[in-house]
Amino acid sequence: RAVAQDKVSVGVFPISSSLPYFVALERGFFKEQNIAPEMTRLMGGPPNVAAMMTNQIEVSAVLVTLEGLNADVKKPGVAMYIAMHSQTKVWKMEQFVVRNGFKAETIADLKGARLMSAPGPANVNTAKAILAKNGLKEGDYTIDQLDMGQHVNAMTAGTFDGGYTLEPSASMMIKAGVARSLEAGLIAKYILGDEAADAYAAGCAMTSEFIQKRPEVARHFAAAWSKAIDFINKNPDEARKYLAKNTFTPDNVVDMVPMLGYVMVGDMTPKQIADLQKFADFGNSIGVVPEKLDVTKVLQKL
Amino acid sequence: MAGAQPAASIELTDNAREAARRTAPHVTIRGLTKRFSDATIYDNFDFDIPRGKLMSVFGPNGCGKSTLINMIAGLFPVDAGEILFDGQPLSQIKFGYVFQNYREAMFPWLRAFDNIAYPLRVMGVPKAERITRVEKIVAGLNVKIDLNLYPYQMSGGQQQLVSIMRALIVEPEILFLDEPFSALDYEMTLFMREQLQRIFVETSTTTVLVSHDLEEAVYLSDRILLLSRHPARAVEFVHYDAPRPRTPGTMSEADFISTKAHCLEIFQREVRKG
Amino acid sequence: MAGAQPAASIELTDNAREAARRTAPHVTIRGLTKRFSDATIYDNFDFDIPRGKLMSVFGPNGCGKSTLINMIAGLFPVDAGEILFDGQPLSQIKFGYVFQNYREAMFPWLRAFDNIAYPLRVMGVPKAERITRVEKIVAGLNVKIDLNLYPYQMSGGQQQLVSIMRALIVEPEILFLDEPFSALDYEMTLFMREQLQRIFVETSTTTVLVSHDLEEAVYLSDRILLLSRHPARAVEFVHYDAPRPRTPGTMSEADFISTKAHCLEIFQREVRKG
Amino acid sequence: MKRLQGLLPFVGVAVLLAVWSLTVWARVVDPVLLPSPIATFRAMWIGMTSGKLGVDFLKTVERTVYSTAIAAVIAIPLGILLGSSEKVYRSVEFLIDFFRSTPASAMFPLFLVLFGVGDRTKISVAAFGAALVILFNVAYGVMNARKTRILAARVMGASRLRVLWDVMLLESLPQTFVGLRNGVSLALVIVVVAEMFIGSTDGLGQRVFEAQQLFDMPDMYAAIFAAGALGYGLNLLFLTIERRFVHWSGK
Amino acid sequence: MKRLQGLLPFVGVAVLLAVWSLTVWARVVDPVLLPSPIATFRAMWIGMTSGKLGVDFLKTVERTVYSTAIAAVIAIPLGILLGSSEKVYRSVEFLIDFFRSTPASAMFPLFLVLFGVGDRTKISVAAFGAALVILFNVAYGVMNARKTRILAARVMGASRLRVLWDVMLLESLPQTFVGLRNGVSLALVIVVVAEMFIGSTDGLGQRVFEAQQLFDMPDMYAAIFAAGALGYGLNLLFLTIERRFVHWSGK
Ligand SMILES: Nc1ncnc2c1ncn2[C@@H]1O[C@H](COP(=O)(O)OP(=O)(O)OP(=O)(O)O)[C@@H](O)[C@H]1O
Ligand SMILES: Nc1ncnc2c1ncn2[C@@H]1O[C@H](COP(=O)(O)OP(=O)(O)OP(=O)(O)O)[C@@H](O)[C@H]1O
Ligand SMILES: [Mg+2]
Ligand SMILES: [Mg+2]
Repeated sequence: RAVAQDKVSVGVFPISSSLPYFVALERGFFKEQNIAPEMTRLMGGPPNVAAMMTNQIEVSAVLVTLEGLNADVKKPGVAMYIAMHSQTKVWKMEQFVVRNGFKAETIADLKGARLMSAPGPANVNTAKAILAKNGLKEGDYTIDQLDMGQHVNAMTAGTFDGGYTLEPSASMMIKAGVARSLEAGLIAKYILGDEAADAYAAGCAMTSEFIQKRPEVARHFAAAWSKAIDFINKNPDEARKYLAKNTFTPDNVVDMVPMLGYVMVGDMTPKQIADLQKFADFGNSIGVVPEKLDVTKVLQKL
Repeated sequence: MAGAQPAASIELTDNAREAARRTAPHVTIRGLTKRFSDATIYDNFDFDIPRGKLMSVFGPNGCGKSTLINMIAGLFPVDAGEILFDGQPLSQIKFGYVFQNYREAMFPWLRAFDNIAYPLRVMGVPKAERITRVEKIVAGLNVKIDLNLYPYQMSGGQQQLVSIMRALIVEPEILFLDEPFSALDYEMTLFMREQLQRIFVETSTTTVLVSHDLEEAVYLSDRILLLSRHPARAVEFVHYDAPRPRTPGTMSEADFISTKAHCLEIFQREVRKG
Repeated sequence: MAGAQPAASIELTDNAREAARRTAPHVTIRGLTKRFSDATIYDNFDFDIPRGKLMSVFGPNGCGKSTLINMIAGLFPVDAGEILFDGQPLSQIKFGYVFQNYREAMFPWLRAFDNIAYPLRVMGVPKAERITRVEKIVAGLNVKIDLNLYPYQMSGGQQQLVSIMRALIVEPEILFLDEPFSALDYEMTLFMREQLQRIFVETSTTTVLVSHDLEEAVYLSDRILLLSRHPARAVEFVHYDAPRPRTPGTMSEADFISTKAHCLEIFQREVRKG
Repeated sequence: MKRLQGLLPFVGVAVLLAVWSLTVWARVVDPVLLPSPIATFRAMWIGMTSGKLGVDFLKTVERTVYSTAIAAVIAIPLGILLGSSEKVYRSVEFLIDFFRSTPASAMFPLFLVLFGVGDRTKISVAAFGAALVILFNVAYGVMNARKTRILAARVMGASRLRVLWDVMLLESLPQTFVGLRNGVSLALVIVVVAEMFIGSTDGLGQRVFEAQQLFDMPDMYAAIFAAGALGYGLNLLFLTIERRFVHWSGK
Repeated sequence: MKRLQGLLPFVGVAVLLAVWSLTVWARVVDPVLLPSPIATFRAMWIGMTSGKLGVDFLKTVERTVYSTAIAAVIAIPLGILLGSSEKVYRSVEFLIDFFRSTPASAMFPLFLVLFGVGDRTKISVAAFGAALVILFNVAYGVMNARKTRILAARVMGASRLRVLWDVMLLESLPQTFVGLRNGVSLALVIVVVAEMFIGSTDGLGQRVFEAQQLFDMPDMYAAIFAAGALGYGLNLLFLTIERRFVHWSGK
């Protein structure tokens, strides 16, 4: 019985965090739910948010939390998270690196260093906050934000001594032998104040218009997503393979790029929600999220 | 009866109007003033260009001859005064115009043939007719130029010839010729004078000719306007009414010689003044 | 003795050389060939331009007069043949040149004064001297133009006058004048002829004049080159040796009239041929 | 001689390759960051023959051609119209200079909203950028046109529109071609940038971005080289057309 | 009349504001994405008077002026030299068209390596981009110069260099100004883009980027508007200079 599949337009920023999308797609989880996703590549937060605001996409496969929350302040309900991606010491994402040959063992040793940072006020302020927690005042170092595409370049060329970078750039520079990681899981440790906390820096979001107008389809989509997350958590090594062709992850680091802690919103514990709230409050304190926001308002259990 | 009267009167008026039109000046210039930066070229200048006459303008370099016909043709704005055609302020008149800088007035993207045909194209004459008319005028003037050349591939004289043909092809209402023969060779100059006279005799087109060749000016003209240095005044408006067609023989007639001498005398007096 | 001989012989040779130089042609043209697309303008053309003479070139429109002097001045490339100055292939000769399209050869970004002074600037003459020299030539030619104007603010004749002054200011080795008086008024033309003659008498500069005015050509020239339609041949190289300075009276002398008539006859015969 | 002239363009290529090789050879730049021409051309060859580069190349060509065509069709008539009256041009000059000076990438969000996430946005941003440059050049060409020719046409009775079409259009042609060549290059640049920063599944920009993210320098330079060569090719096309049609420039 | 003419440029501003207001009023675009002109100008006013926008503006002006100056100093003489011989120009045309068609952002990595992350990179990339455009225009201007004037200078004994300087430079001036105006706009665009994507702590580009990241649309459009207005201002400067010096165009 051939039934027309439900089309869902999905904005995908093809970085490693969007892995669940590709797993769901390639392992047929969407098909099982009778969903035909229509993918649009959209690079980064602003195009994704703009596309959601104008209902050009219904789902954003990976939307940076602070950007999503910001959008929700500006236009409530534009980005409802159905799943979150946690980054911790294990599920490495953000980290401080130094170039080989630069004498530093801890973040505190970065005094006097020329640093780079992942771009955007959220990243820069996070980096500064982490440095501050390690006893470095502004002026003890210089920091320039730099487009992610330039991070490996810059470390290779020795333009910087080190900096605050993200995966897979970190793995790539380590693999290339130009830098080493000082510490990862920084947000959890220094921002949330708990090494064991989950730093939910990104997640998968839907527009509330989509949820309201096509609740069934949204539920099916979430089911497929959930199944993909399960698969990743159970078979990380097999899941990794889907990074290679679909995302900006070089073949030679596919095996070493860390996974993220993917979780459906419905499966989050109260502690985890509290961690998210704390992160949101941090965003507010550095001015990236203009208002204090109750995060449960933007979490959608499906 | 009461109804017939107006009709007759209108008819009469029409006739009268027509007669008046024939003798009234073609172009009336009143209170014309033109200044360039600090030089006053015309200052409250009045003049009538007679209808159906060939008129020459003769005057020293820089007195304002080109400026005058440019203003009449509406190409330069006037600072004050008015220029009327048949008493009307302006109208869609068909001008024929040979520019003094004929070279720059050609369209370099058109071959000579198409340059000549251009005014016809503007008038919406269909292509076939354009071709016949250009061929006719070229044959009539007995011109031996390769009309497939672009203007910049032609010699100065050839360009000027093309420019003259372009002006004549439309059968204009008024013809302005600003030193039209200055680059033509000896033979061609004589020939073109005859052609101009022939066309004038045939069509009685109001013609304004600027020339520095006094013999040529007198030979061709019914009237010669002698201008002073600027601010230009009409020093004299000489009549020369020798019957047409005039021939080279005309130039040895007493009337011609005396007219020419008279013009020259006035011209030299005026030029030496300033 | 053995040492003196060569010295004397060198001296002699020098003298002889100098004498030869004085009578030898200034410019030697051999086997000159020039084609434009399909038209052959010159085909294996030989000619000598005599030193220290004023030579006119007379020929129908489009025969190749401008092209010829452009090639001699090195502005157009030749297709074949050679042009030698004093037997040398090329040298840094000071030319004076009045272009037929004088209007386009002016520099519109320079005022008339600076246009005239430009060749001096090229020669590295200091500013003060440039000013005196321009003022001298302007006074000498009795020109009444506002030299603060830019070329595009001047009338055709005024531009041509400026162009002539620019050519004369350098005291050139060879002077090319391509229809230099075509836009001048009656009085100015006569005046400039006299000036040209005066300068020529004073300096004996080799001069090549292109003119369509046969009277002018004969009046001013020692030699008149009559060219045929292209491919141009030197139909005749007429000598006219009336003593200088010539005056308007010269034009009624029998020699002048017969020379002019002779040139005209040949010209007309040649023109009517093609 | 004629045959040698055909080789002239390759002098530029040779110079580029020589400087490039020298830089690599002298290790001015880390070879990981700037691969050798050979490595780049190998990547290009593989990409063009068997990889995705060929497809991406064609996609970018398509988008560039569309946007240039749209830009030309809009900007040339408009430029002539605006240029024909200096006053009118001065009154809209602010808009033209304003948007010419605004990075296309800053306009992306707006165009994204207006034209959606697909090809239409990329093509329209590029067309917008190129149109401004073409417009500017055409209007300038018309404003600097030789006055005598316009007067000559007017005195022959040509209407305003005819003068625009018959004289100003042709007078401004050399400048129009400058504009077209500037425009096509800009359109290409914007298309590539849009492919990089709005997001796309194909096109040279996406290739550059991906290679950059993957730190695959030979691939990246192969894609950049393809873009540059494409730009030259499109310029050459206009140059050829110009040479055919504008025979009178400087005469 | 004269006084009215001074107002002409504001017609463009008025049109822009009218269309903008209308778009917002008709809700063609979500007001979160496109704020009203009033909100934008409020943000601009606050930013200029008390916020960082004023500082950023001046930083961008500085970088743009430097890069345009460098570009002009290099490109104008080079353009005249190259343009004076069509053969030479054809032989380097590949390089010029190639790099003109390559996005400046694709050149960032290379310039970063050569010049580091500071201002030097931003200024040099922008100068590079602007120089190509100026060079291209100047060379074109020289190649399309009126031949008669060049011949006239040559026959008066002017050396090749003098002809270059006295005639070709002046002949190409109208086109050079087209190039300069294109160049200054491009330099500004590249500076802004560089400020967006290469590490920067100030400048309008950084402002746009930050506002974009924060979805602070009034701030973003305020910065974009400032950039556009700056571009117009720089263009106006060149226009004024041109009007003073190039009085003969079209004559
Ligand atoms: N744009 C301008 N600016 C300043 N003065 C000008 C301008 N155009 C013309 N003139 C002046 O106006 C006067 C008249 O020029 P016009 O061309 O009408 O003279 P003309 O009688 O045709 O002379 P010619 O016989 O030399 O052609 C000249 O003295 C000239 O200097
Ligand atoms: N670029 C060109 N392409 C083709 N033919 C040309 C070109 N330049 C000149 N000619 C031809 O060369 C011939 C000679 O031209 P030139 O200008 O030397 O004539 P001229 O003797 O000076 O005539 P005039 O007395 O009219 O000035 C003309 O027939 C012209 O058509
Ligand atoms: Mg005149
Ligand atoms: Mg000639």
